[in-house]
Formats: sequence, C-alpha cells, structure tokens
Amino acid sequence: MDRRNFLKLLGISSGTALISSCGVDKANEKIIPYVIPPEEDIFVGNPAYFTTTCTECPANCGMQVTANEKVYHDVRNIFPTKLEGIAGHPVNDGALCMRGQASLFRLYHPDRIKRPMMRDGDGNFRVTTWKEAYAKIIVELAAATGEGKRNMYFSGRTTGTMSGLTDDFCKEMSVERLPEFEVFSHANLKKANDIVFNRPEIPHYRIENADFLLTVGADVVETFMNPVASANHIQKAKDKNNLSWYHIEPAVSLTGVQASKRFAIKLHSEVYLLAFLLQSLSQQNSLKKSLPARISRLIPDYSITVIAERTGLSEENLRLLLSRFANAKTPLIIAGGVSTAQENGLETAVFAALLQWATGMTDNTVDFDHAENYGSVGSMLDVRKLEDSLKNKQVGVLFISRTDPVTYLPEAEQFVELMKNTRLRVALSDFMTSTVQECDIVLPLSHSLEAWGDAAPRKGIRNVIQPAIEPQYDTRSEGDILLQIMAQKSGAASAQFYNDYLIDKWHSLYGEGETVGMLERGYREEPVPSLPAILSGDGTEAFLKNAGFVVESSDKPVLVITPSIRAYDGRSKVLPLMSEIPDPLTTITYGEWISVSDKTAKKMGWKDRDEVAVELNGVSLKFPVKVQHLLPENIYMVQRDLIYPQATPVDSRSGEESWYVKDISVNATGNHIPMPIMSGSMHEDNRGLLPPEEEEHPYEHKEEHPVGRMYAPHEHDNYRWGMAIDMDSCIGCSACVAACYVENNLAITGKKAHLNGREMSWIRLEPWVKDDETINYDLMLCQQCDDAPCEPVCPVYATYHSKEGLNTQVYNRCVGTRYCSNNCPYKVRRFNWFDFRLPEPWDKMYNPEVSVRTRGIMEKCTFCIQRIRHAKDKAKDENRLVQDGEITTACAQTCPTNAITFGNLMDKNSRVSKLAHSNRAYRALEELGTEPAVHYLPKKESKEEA
Amino acid sequence: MNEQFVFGEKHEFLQKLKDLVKGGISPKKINVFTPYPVHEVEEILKVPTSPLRFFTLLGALSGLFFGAWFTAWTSLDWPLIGGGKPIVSVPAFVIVTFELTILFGGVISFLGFLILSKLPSPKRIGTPVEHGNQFVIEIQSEGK
Amino acid sequence: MKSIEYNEQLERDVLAALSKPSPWYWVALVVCALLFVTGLSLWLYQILKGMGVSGLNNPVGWGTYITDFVFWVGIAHSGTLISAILFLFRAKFRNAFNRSAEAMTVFAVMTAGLFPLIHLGRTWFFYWLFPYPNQRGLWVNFKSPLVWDVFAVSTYFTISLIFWYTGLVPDIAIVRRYATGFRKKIYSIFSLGWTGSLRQWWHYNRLYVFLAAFATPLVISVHSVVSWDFAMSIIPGWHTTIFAPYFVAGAIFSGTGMVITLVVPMRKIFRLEKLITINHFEKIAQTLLFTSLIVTYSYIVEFGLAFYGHHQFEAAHFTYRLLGDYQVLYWIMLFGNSLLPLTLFVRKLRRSIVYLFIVSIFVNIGMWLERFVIIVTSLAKDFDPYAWGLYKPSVVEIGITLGSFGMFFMFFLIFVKVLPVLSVTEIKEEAAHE
Amino acid sequence: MSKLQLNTFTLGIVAVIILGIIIGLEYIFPHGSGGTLLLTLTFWIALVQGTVAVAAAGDATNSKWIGPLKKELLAFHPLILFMAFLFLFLGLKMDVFPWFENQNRWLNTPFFLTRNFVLLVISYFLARFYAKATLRNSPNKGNLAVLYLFFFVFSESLVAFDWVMSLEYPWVSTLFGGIFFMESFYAGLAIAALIAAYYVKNGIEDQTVMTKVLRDTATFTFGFSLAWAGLFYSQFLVIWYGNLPEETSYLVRRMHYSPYDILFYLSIFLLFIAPFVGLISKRAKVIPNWVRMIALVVLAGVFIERILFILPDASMNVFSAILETVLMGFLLLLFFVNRERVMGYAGTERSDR
Repeated sequence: MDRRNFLKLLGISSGTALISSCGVDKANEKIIPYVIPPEEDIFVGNPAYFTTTCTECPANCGMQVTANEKVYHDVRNIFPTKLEGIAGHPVNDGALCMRGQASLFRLYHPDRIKRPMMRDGDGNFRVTTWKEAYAKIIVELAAATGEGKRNMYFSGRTTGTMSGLTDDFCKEMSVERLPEFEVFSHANLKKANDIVFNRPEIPHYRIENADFLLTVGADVVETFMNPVASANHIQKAKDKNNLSWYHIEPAVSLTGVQASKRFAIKLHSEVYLLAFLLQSLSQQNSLKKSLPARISRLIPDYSITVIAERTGLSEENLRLLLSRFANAKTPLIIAGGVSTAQENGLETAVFAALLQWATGMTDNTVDFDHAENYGSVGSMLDVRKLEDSLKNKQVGVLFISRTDPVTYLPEAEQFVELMKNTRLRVALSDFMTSTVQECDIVLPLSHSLEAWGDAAPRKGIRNVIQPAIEPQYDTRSEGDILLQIMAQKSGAASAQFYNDYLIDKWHSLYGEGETVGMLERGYREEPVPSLPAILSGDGTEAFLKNAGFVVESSDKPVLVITPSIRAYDGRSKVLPLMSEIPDPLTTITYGEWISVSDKTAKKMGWKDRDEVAVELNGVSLKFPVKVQHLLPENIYMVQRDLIYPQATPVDSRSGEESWYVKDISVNATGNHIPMPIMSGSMHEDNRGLLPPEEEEHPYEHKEEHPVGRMYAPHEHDNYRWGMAIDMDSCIGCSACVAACYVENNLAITGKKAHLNGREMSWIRLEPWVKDDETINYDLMLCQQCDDAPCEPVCPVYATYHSKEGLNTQVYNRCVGTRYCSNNCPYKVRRFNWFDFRLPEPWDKMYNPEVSVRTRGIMEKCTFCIQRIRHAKDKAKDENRLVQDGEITTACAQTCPTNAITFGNLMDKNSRVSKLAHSNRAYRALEELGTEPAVHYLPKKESKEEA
Repeated sequence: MNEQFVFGEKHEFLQKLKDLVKGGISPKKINVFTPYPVHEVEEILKVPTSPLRFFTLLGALSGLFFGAWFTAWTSLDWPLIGGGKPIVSVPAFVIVTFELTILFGGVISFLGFLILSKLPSPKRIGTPVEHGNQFVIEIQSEGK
Repeated sequence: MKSIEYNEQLERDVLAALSKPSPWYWVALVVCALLFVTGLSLWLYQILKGMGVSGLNNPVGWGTYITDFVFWVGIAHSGTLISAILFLFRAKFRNAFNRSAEAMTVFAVMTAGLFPLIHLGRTWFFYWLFPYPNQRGLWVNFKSPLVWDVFAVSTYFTISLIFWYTGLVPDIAIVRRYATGFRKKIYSIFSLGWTGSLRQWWHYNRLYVFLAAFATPLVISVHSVVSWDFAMSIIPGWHTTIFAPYFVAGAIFSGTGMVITLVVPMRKIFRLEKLITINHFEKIAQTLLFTSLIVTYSYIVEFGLAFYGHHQFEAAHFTYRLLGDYQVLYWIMLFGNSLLPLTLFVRKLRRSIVYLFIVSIFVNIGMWLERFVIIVTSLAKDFDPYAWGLYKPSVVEIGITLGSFGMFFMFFLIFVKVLPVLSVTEIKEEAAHE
Repeated sequence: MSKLQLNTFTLGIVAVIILGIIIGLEYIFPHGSGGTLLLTLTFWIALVQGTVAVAAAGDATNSKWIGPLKKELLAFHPLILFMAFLFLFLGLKMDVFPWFENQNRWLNTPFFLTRNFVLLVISYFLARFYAKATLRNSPNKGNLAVLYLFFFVFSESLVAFDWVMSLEYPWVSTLFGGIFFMESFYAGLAIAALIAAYYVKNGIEDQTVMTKVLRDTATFTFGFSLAWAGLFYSQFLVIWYGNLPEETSYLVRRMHYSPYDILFYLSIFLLFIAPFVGLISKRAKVIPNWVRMIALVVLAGVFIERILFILPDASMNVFSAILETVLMGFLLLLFFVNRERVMGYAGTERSDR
C-alpha cells in the first residue's frame, strides 16, 4: 500500500499539490523503487517534503521531512535526508531538538529488527512469517483464557487513534491493557494536581504568557514535558513580556545555568521554600487569591532566617523571590524533575500547585484544558501490580510494545525471572532490547517514517504521522499488526490496513476536506471544552494534615540521578550522533562519567578522568570523574541513561520513584580512565570569546593605538552573508549541532577518534565558568572572517574568500597541509584523518547536495552554502535579490529560541545587520583584526535582573 | 709540434713563465696546466677577467624579471581573494622572485662555465690528459 | 719537503678512504638502508590509511614531520655556510670540512624535501604545489609560505648540488688518475674531461666565487622562508619578527653540530688527523659557540618581550612553554642549545675532540627539540581554550623520522666511499701558499 | 688638521664642555627637547659602539682585514662613556615615554636609567680593556673582543627596546634589538670606510694595504646593505602578513601618513638601494671618493631612520637637533685627530704596522 493509492482512497487525485512542494508527486512516483536508467549520474532533483510527527520522545513535535531522490546501490529511490520542525506548529513551532534531528539514525539503524522472529524449541530465535507468529499468538491467547489466566498489553505511551485501536484490540482479544510505562512518569505532579484540583493530569504550562517564571527542579529545556516548546515559549515571553526566569535546583543542570538566575538549594528543602513563599506572600497579602484559612493554617510557618538556614538560600535572595512574585502580573511556577522525583517530591508538587493557584493561576499560564496527554501513563505502582500478578503466575500472554522495562526497571534480573511465569511473551519493538531478548515472539515495528498514524501530544492537538519511505525491511506498524491479528482470529480473508482504519476515524471525526487540510499542515487543533481548575479544599486539607516534612537535608554524600538531554531516559542512546555531540554541561561525548563538585574534588584531590567507585546498597559502580563547577559539595550526579538507581524508595502515594541515592560512599580507585572531554579548558580568562568586562578591558590601549590595517578591506557587491548569535536566547540545547551534522554529512568518528581530539563538528557549544557563579556559553563556528588568516596560507587556493564574504573550502582542490587549521584562531576547521564514512545503511541519509569528504582534506562550515545556492538560483530565475529571511542555515532553522539569525550584512535593513549593529553586539577575538562575519550578543547579566 | 716545459715546483714554473713572456712569446700562444689554480699565472699572462660574469648577470636578471612577472601574472590570471590581501601582494612575491633570481643566476652561470671552458669534452673523457701534480707550460709552435 | 711529494702523499692519504671497505662499513650501510626502507613502508601505510595514523589531531595539525623538515633543512645550512660564507670570508679552516659539509647539505636537503610531502593529507597530489599550466586554470598561491618553501628548497637543492659538483670536478679528475677499469670510466665521465688547463681554471675560479656569492644570501633566505612558515601565521609563539634571523642562526648552529658529529668519526676511521687538525676543530667549535649565543639571545628576547606589554596570549603561551605539558623537552633543549655550548668558552674543552663530539650530539638533540617545542606548544594551546589539546608522536611518525636518519647516513656512507672526503685541490693550493 | 691636536686633558675638557652645551640646549629649547636628546643619543651611540664593534669583530674572527684601521676605530671608544653620561640626562625627560604615567616592573624610571647606564659603562670599560689588549697584541684580545661584542649586543638591544621601542608601548617587535645592533655595526663599517677612503685619497699610510682595506670595508658595507635589507624585510613582512591591528599600527603610522612615509622610503633607499647598487661592481669598491660618498649616505640613512623611529612619538626641536649633531660630529673629529693620544691614554705605545 503506497502513498499514491492511499491518497486516491482519500479521494484526492495525486495531481493536487498535497504539500507545499513542487517535487511531491514526482516523489510519489518514486516511492516504488525501480532499476535506474543509464544516465545515473543525474539524479539530484528537487527534494520532496512531507509532514509527520517525531516519535523520538513523548513530546511528539511536528516534523517536516526532506526527502531526496538519489541512487542507492544502483536503485533510484527517495530517502528522508533531513528532519525539520513544522513552522507554526502549536507544539514546536519550526524547531526540533537534537534527538529529533538525529532520529534519522534510528530509521536507518543497522541494528533494527528486520523480520518477525519466534523462539524455537531450544530457545533460539528463528525467523518466522507474520502469519505463523499471529497464529501462535491467537492460540496462546485462547489457551491462556482457557486456563483462566489474564493476558496483558504493556506498552509505552500511546496516544491518538492508536490508543483507541489498542482498546478495540484488547476488548476483541480479551486482553487487559495496562497503564503505560514511561520512566519520566511525572507521577507526583499528576498526584499533586489530583489532590489540589481533582485533576490527575499534567497541565500545559503556557510559559509564553508568564512575566516571571520560577522553575523548581524542572529541566524545562532538557527533557521535562516538551523542552523544545518550553524553550521556544521562554524566548517568546522574554520578547513579549520581558520575562525573568529563576531556577531553583539541588544539583546543577543545563536549564539551571541558562536561567537568568539560578539558586542552589539544599536537598529536599524546596518544600520549605515554597511553604515560606506561600506564607510570606499571604502575610504581605500580595497573593492574587488568598488561600482558605483551613489550608493556610496547615502550611508550616518559619521565620526567614530558619528558611535561609534550611534551604541554603541567602535572605536577600529569598526577599528577591518574594518581591518577584509580588510584582509579577502573571507569575508561573513549574516544579518537576529532580525536585519532584524525591521523597517529599509530592509535597513539593502540592505546594507548587498551591502557589500556582494562589499567585493567580489562570488558564493562560497553567492550562488544564489542553493538559499534556499523560492520562494513560502509569507509575511505578502499576509496575509493581504487574510484578505481583506475574509473581502469582496469573499472566498468560504478555504483550510488550515499544518499551523496555528490563533495562529501565530496578532489579531487572527479578523482572526477567517474573516474566518467565507467563505462557507467552510477545514483543513489538524496533530494536533487540534486553526486554525483547526475553520474549518468545518478536514482531518488528516500522519506524514512524515508514508508517501511517497520528499522535495527540496534548488535548486539542492531533499530529499526522505519514511515511516518507517504504518500509525498508519486513516490518509493520503496530496498528497493522493489531488489526491483522484480529482479522486472522476472526478468519477474515484480508485484514483492514491501519491507514484505512485511520481514514475512517479521521473522516468520521473531521470530514474529508478537513482531513486533507490536516495532512497538509501535519497537525490539527481541535476545540476542547473549557473546564477551569478549582481548588479542592478537602483534598488539600486532607493531604496537608498528614503530609510529612520529615526528610531533612544532610551533609552526607548523595547521588542525584538526572535526566540526560542527549539520551532522554536512555532510549536515544542508540542514535550514534547522540554520543558524538558533547553533553552541553560537561562537553563529554562518549562513555559514562560521574559529576563531582569542584569543591569536593579539590578536597579529595580528584581530577577529571580519575576513576572513583560508588558504593550504593551493596553494588559498586565505577565511573571516571568529571569535575563540575556550581555543583554543591557532597552531591554527585550521574545521568539517568547511565545507571538505574537500584532500589530507591518509591512514594507509595503517587508511585513516583526517588532520584536521590542516599548513604553512598565514593572513593578513588587510583585508576585513570581516558575520557573524551571536548573542552580543553572551562576558563575563558578574558580572551575575547565572551564580551570583555567593562571594569578591566583587556585592550585598554586600543584608543591610544589607532587600529591599523596594512591593506584596504575588499569589496562585496550584493551580499555579505553574516550571522548574529544571541547568547541570551541560546539555551545550549545543541540542536543546531545535530542539525549541522545531518545537513552537511558530517562524519561520526567514534570514541577513539574523540580521545585523539579528532571530532568533526563544524559548530560547537563552548561552556565557560564565570567566577564560579555561572556558566556562560558561546557558540563557535566558522566566523567567515573577511581577513581570514586561514586563506592566504593555503598553497593551492583550496580555501579562498568568495565575493559574498564566505570563507569557502574547495574540497577537491585541498591537498591537506593543515596550515589553514593551524592558523585559524577559532580552530573551527576539521581535517579528515581517515575515510570517515557512515556505515551502511546509515549512508542512505547523506544529503546529496553536500559532498562526502574523503581522507586527507580539510572541511569547515560554509553557512550551508548549498542552501544559499538554491535561494540564489530561485532569486535569479525571478531576477531579484535574495530577500531577508528567505534562506537560513540548518543550525538557525532548528533553533527553538531563534538565537541564530542568518542573513545579508550588505542589506542594512536585514534582521542580521540590525542585530550586528546593535550596541550589544561584539565579535569573537575581535582584536585580531580578522573581521568576522559572525556577531555575538552576550548573555544579559543577571545583575540587571535584580 | 708544441714544445712543453714540465716543472715539479710552482716557483720554478712561474719563473719560467715570466721569462717566456719577457722573451716575447705572445701569451696567446702559451697554455699552462696546473694541479690547482695559480692566480699569478693570470697576472703574468695578463688574462682579462672571465666573461663568465655576463652569463651570471643575464641569468640573475632573467630570473628576477621572470619571477616578478610570473607571480603577478598568475595571481591576476584568476584573481582569488585570500585573507583580504591584495591580489598582487608584492611583499609576498618578493620571496619567490628572489629565489628565482638565484636559481637562474646559479644554473646559467654553471652552464656558462661549461660552455666557456669547453666542458664536458668527449675527447678528454675518452683519453684523459694527466699531468699529475706537475706544472706544464705548452707553447704552440709557429705555423699552426 | 718538496711540494710535489707533499701533494702525492696528500692524494694517497685522502684517496685511501676510497679503498676496499671494512665489514663494519657494510654493517653500518645495511642498518641505515633497513631503517630507510622501514620509513618508506610506514609512509606507504600512512598514505593508504590516512594521516590519522600519525599522532596529529585537531589543534595540533603539524608535529614531528614538520619538525623533521625544519631540522634537516637546518642541518643542510652549515654545509653552505662552511663552503660559501667562509670561502667569501677567506677563512682558512674551511677546507678541512667543506667537502663533507657540502655533501651533507645535499643529502640533508634531499631528506628534508621529503617531509612536506609526507605530511600532506593527499600526498598523491603533491604536484599541485608546483605551478604548471593545467586545464583547471589554477596556479599556486604565491602568497602562501608553503609555496615559498617549494621554491626556496628546490632552488637550494639545485644550487648546493651545482656548488658541490663544481668543487668536485678537479678532485674527480685526480681520482680518475688513480682509479682503474670500470671505475676509471665513471670518474672520467664525471670529471668532464678536466685537464687543469689555464682556460678551465680561469673560468672555474670565477664560477666558484659567483656560486659562493649566490649561495650565501640563498642559505639565509631559505631558512628565513622556513621560519616564515610559522611567523606568517598569527599563532602566539609563532608570529614574531625575530624568527628569520633566529632560525637562520639556529640552522647554522645545528648544522655545525652535525658536521662535528659526522667529521669526528670520519677523521678517526680514515686517519685524516694530519689534514683535519685540532685547530680546525677549535674554529668550528667557535662557530658553534657563536651561533649558540645568537640562539640564546633570541630565546631571551622572545621571553622578555612576551611579558613586556600586556600581551595576554604571548605571556600565557611562554608560561606554558616553560611550565606546561612539554616543559621537560624545553629544559633539555635549553641545556643542549644554550648552557652546554657556553662551556666552549674554555679553550681546553674547545680543543677536546671527545668533548666536542658529546656537545655536538646534545646540540643535535636540542635543536630537534627546539623545533618540536616551537611547533607543538604553540598549536596545542592557542587562542580558544575550548580547542586546546595535546599531541604525542605515533609509532609511524617515529619510524619515519628514524627512516630519514637512515636515508641521510646511508647516502653519506656511500659518499665517503666513492668521492674524496676532502678537497684535495684546495688543500694543495693552501699548502702552496705557505 | 694639526690645529686640532690637543692633549688628553684639553680633550677631556672639550668633551665636558660639549656635554654641557648639549644639556644647555635642552633647556634653551625645551620644546620637543626629549625627542632631540633621544635622536642624538640613539644615533651617536650607534656610531661609537659600532666602530669599536667592527674592530672587535675583526679580532674575534681573527681576520686580518681590519687590522690597519684598528687604532682609528678604537679612538672613539671613550665617547661611549660620554654617551653614558649624556644618557643620564634623559632622566629629566622621561615624560616622552607613554609608559611614564603608569610604570611597571620593567619600565620604570629608576630601573630604566640604571640598567642602561650600567650597561653603557660596562661596555665602555670592556672597549677600553679590549683596545689596550689588541694594540698590545696580547693573547687574550680575542676573548675580550668576544666579551665586548657580547655587551655591545645587549646594550644596543636595550637601546632599541628601552629608548625607542618603548615610545610605542605596548607595541613590540622582537627583531628591533637585532636591527639596532646590526645598524650600529653597519655605521661602524661606514666610518671605517670613510677613514680608509681618507687615507687612500691623501696617500697616508701604505697605499697597497690601505687600498685593500678600502676594498674590504667597501665589500662589507655592500654586504651589510643586504643584511640590513634582510632584517628590515623580516620585520616588515611578518607585520604586513599578520595584519594584527595592535602590531600594524606602528608600520601604518610610518608608511601611510606624511611626512613619515617619505622618511620611510628614504631610509630604505639610503640604507639598502644606494649602497647595494653603488658598491655592487668590483671597481667601484676601490674609488675613494665614491666609497666615501656611499659611506656618508649610509650614515645619513641611519640618522634618517632614527628620526623615523622617534619623531612620530616624540616631537623634536630642529635647531637644537642640528646643533647637537654638528657638535657631536666635531667631537668625533677631535677624537679621530687625536687618536694617538687617546690610544696613548688607552695605555699603548705607538704600534707600527
């Protein structure tokens, strides 16, 4: 069933431009592969664009797929080569995070399961047919029911039509559908909202409407709910209502250092802070809604000094917070992440909710009507229930779909054992995860870029999932599988295809026309009944009565588990690009590490790469040390994808697990582990990469020395391409880096190369510790200097300066002297030490418009010259100049906060020139007189905030 | 038949040479062979300075002009901007020009030497003339 | 003693070296040849695998290969110094060394010339570095110091070769006289049928003067160009005006060191004590001392001025050189290049061959390290701290370096067996003057 | 000439008087006096130290060519002491230096004065010891020569870095010192050539010897014109190519702004082109008048270049500049005329060649 026929079914002639692209119907023709005609060298046509949805994480951003037509193994076909956010999409508005950018690596991953498999007598997997597999399943289901056992359907988060289908399936086949399993279940938030508002949901936080944002532990720009959207909205709020954003956290996170102000708070003491805020605000009656007495009297009341002592925040900071809340028109507080995933995380969440309500929560900041679609997601309690029923051998057939409990659950071995107590274990998965290893039948799933479907990230939004490429292997979508099983059971000749099922649903829901519109846009916003959240006095009172403020913060070492921006909960680890791109906070690429406070490190005499052994309840885990500034003493951090906290307490009330591992001991093993830390030093010491500080200007003699040039600057005619990077908007999410890798066919060089300092990134994020208070970033890429030191030294003119101010690199002219790279003060040139090629079938994703570099040549950023070329050709056809905003580079395109502005500096009215000439602007290492075309706007000092 | 005088010692040889010149034999008729350069000979026989210097001058100048022209011309042939430097960057081109001056000068001087002193001479390579460490004066007899 | 006898004796003494080689000679030759071959095969391996087999990496794009290049070019220089400059200065002691020094020059330049090719990412396109008409319509970039190198080094090689050969012609004629059979033929051909006639000497002398006059500025220009490979860039530690004279002095310094290293054993083995006397060595030792002082002066100036103004990058760089990751190399270098040679102020030490030999070894090591330290430390930590990184040579690089020594000594060993190691004619002329 | 014959004491007196006059001038014409004083200092120190250096170099490399002129060259060595004292008065003019306002560890008035003064005095005494030794032809003349050259190099480098380069603070060029002591030597050679020419012209001393000396000095002057070009170019090219604002500023001010640009190209002509072209031919090297002219051109070149170094940063007083130059010239002449006595004072009996 290919697109064309499907569109016919929709009643649309394939002629109509479905998606705003000229190439689309050509592309449709090409979906069926055919052997190529003789002239195989001409194949770069215009790319085709499809709208679909990113399924890399539960956020479900809207994606526009760029599919290029090219010849692969002598077969001409179209291949998705780039993913970009759909502009104006209610979730991500054009942007995409690094994981989304990299998800093509999942589509073409060589380790995908390529055909259905079944375990034979001697316990080995053997390839089987779908029919056979289905038959076995049907038989076993019947048998199990016969034995009076319960069949269970255990899956990852499922939304949209698929959710409904699953219910149908479960009803049809008499299977229990279990609450879905997500590591980041946010159970405490749901529970808290249930207590305070009788709404067991996670609201949609409308940050864009806030003028003051207080995030408590919630890593809003990393993994919390939808980081892309949050980042995007924070920027909107900054522009619209000059948002000031404070972050409170017990450890240190990228989100924290990106906030305009960050407070390190003692472990577990968030609840005291929130309580204090509530009390003091109500006392100075600056609350928008005053809490009912029966509640407020239950809120502990401490003097500011006590709170200061408990939380570790200075008194003036506390006052600052108070005044912020008091003066803010639409304040917003978001608790989550490490602050709610802990012993008294529920209390924290409840107080946060109360504070939201009391400080005038309205639907335009905390929106329950468009709540995030987490209703069907269960918690650890549900998992425990499953384990119990497995213990009591009550389970017959266990379906495990799109989730990997064995990897993510505590006591994995135990769960594996329990699983054995079932008749049959059916896995629906794309990879051979540890869970799949334990199953009897493996049903390979198609990637969402190979399948039809839809998703509902939150109430009121329906995202389209449509294929951009034929399934590459004998895989099927979950929908098809369920339908086929049902059909085979009912003995129907041929099963309905999931996409027919979808059409029926869509038609019945929206009607035909609207369906087409949805396909064009890639999403549909549907009205939802408004139902304001009302404070539930009883629930809250009841909770507060026996709420425990028991857990005191202690000075013993504590291991804090943090989510990873690169791997999410670990699911994105399979994407090689996620290990290739440095972790923004530590600049580590490959391998694991433990973050140690610089103070602790100094005390213990540890340095980066020293190995330490962490003893936690019997287990001993070894990690190399990474010294982490800003991290409070005695707090150690390991990312969630590296270890699972063995047996950390689970809150019996909510089912949230704690991410703090207590009574651990950490000792050096004396070993020294090579670890690829990309950053040579975290200290910038006024070298001119960050803006020079007013008080001690390093180039004070500038004025007494007229800036001299030995020769006149050269001419630009129509264009001088330039860039302005606003480091105040930048949130360090590294999406730009990923975008650059995919757009420009950058090599994945691997750990060994990284240890030898041979990474290939053209654009990198450089963290600088500023006097131990904060970490400032700069984004380093080729500065396209007008007087580029790299150019004149090339003996063969392999690099030279284009009339448009681009510092171009002629790959096939380069002989590889590496002189240019030596002479580049920004060190942004990259040399091909070997033939770094993506192994098959990853090479399918190569962008045909950018040459793949061979060994022995230099490469570098050229402002996505291929995109410039396209725009200029277009402009030339319409004989006009390229308009401002007509082109943008891959990095700028995907930036959630539009921190990167690309354009023509010759055009005085272009956005980039305006920014470049704003009085904030500075250029990196300006005193070298290289005349860069990249202008930076520094991060606004938090002083201005206070 | 040429007449030959052979000496073992330099001073005897020079003395004889002086006498011969005094004796009115025109230096043109006299040829001498010495195991190492003897500058006095040139004074006695009033040999002018070697014309080799003209080759050298020619070589050096040709190198100079070629270098200057070539560097400039190739740069203008396809003008590519590099590091904002002028297309014809004289300060940079000086070097190559200088090297070429020396290269041409040296090579052409050497060729000049071979031409002037009739080397290599196949005849002599075939049947080498050996005078050992002796000083030989050879006078072309009349008639020839 | 009658000069004619003296000359006969002299010829016998010098040509004795050309007699049948001892087994040890063959051993040495084979060892060198093996090293050479190993180096070549490692190079091939690198070409097939990619530059990645070296230790080079992101900040440090140049390392051992360029060090070797500069080192060998430097070695070459003293040859020209001794033969040309001292000739112009009419310094008498040169003719004890000039022949072997010139040979050294030729071989060293040959060796050096390989390294720019070895360090290319795409060696198979090395000819793109030469200006030749092509349908791409592209010429080389005459603004690039590397192109200057191409011209400087090839000119240097040509001129040195001519200079060497010119000096050899009369001596080959002498060998011709002694040689027999097949070898006689060869020598006859290379003697070009030299007769020692007035006409030949007449032009010969002029040519020699002119070549000397060309070689002198050439030798200075060549190493200035080499130094500008670094000085033209803007990297702290590279970009400094003193580099040209500093490198020239350094080159002559290292070259003189190498001359001593070569001549001391040669003199012993071929029993040339009569011809190469202590006084000669004292003179050469003085040259060593003198150049060492210039080099030291440059070190001091570089350092002083780095901390003179608030030149943040320079200051940071030189602190790093002194106390950073490569400090050990730096201190060894200082010892070999600046401290140890100072002892040559003592006349007794100047005149002790053994001591000189030891010093010369240290000088060779020190000068190699000097180039290494300059190249690597400057690249390892330049402007952007994020991009800082370290470099250490890989097995391949070390192997190729050893190979280059193998090549050099192989050629030298062949030279001492086929050509007179002293300029017989000049010694005769010299003797006649006294 | 014979009128100028004085005894040692009078000579000393005259020197002191001239010293006094020069200091006086600084006060009569206070405007731009600092620059003028610097000019006088930097130019004449180069000459007097240079002449001795040339002689010393002859002994250090025991090449015989300079022998016949040794005494003449060494006759100026007492003037090093003279310059040392003259230098002390720069202490009253420190405000010409931009770093005078905020002094640092290296650049501060007391240290500045002491280190330079001490170095000059040391080099004076070494010059003196060396002069004695070499005229007595004592065995350790070689070592003393080397020692003198050593200090010559260092004090001239400091002249470059302290007296001149620090006018452009914080601009640096590591080659500056090299250029200075090389130029000083160049100037010394020019003086030698002048004297040789004078002897040959007036048939003083053994003509064959002197002609040889003339040719050699001329040859070396020729050689040094190349050497100068080499050093100048080495500094220029590096700055030109690097194009770093804080480095180029120095050159830009001297190349792109009138009137300095004229001085700039003039100095190149006087110090490189003129002597190079003028002395390239073998014959020209033995024509006394011609050689003398070239020598004077070179000296003029050094003088012009000193102006070029100083003027953009420290204004000068034309009148006192001229007067001081004349006076110093006269002083040198005096010492040349009375070389026998000076040498006598240096403790040598009449040496006969």
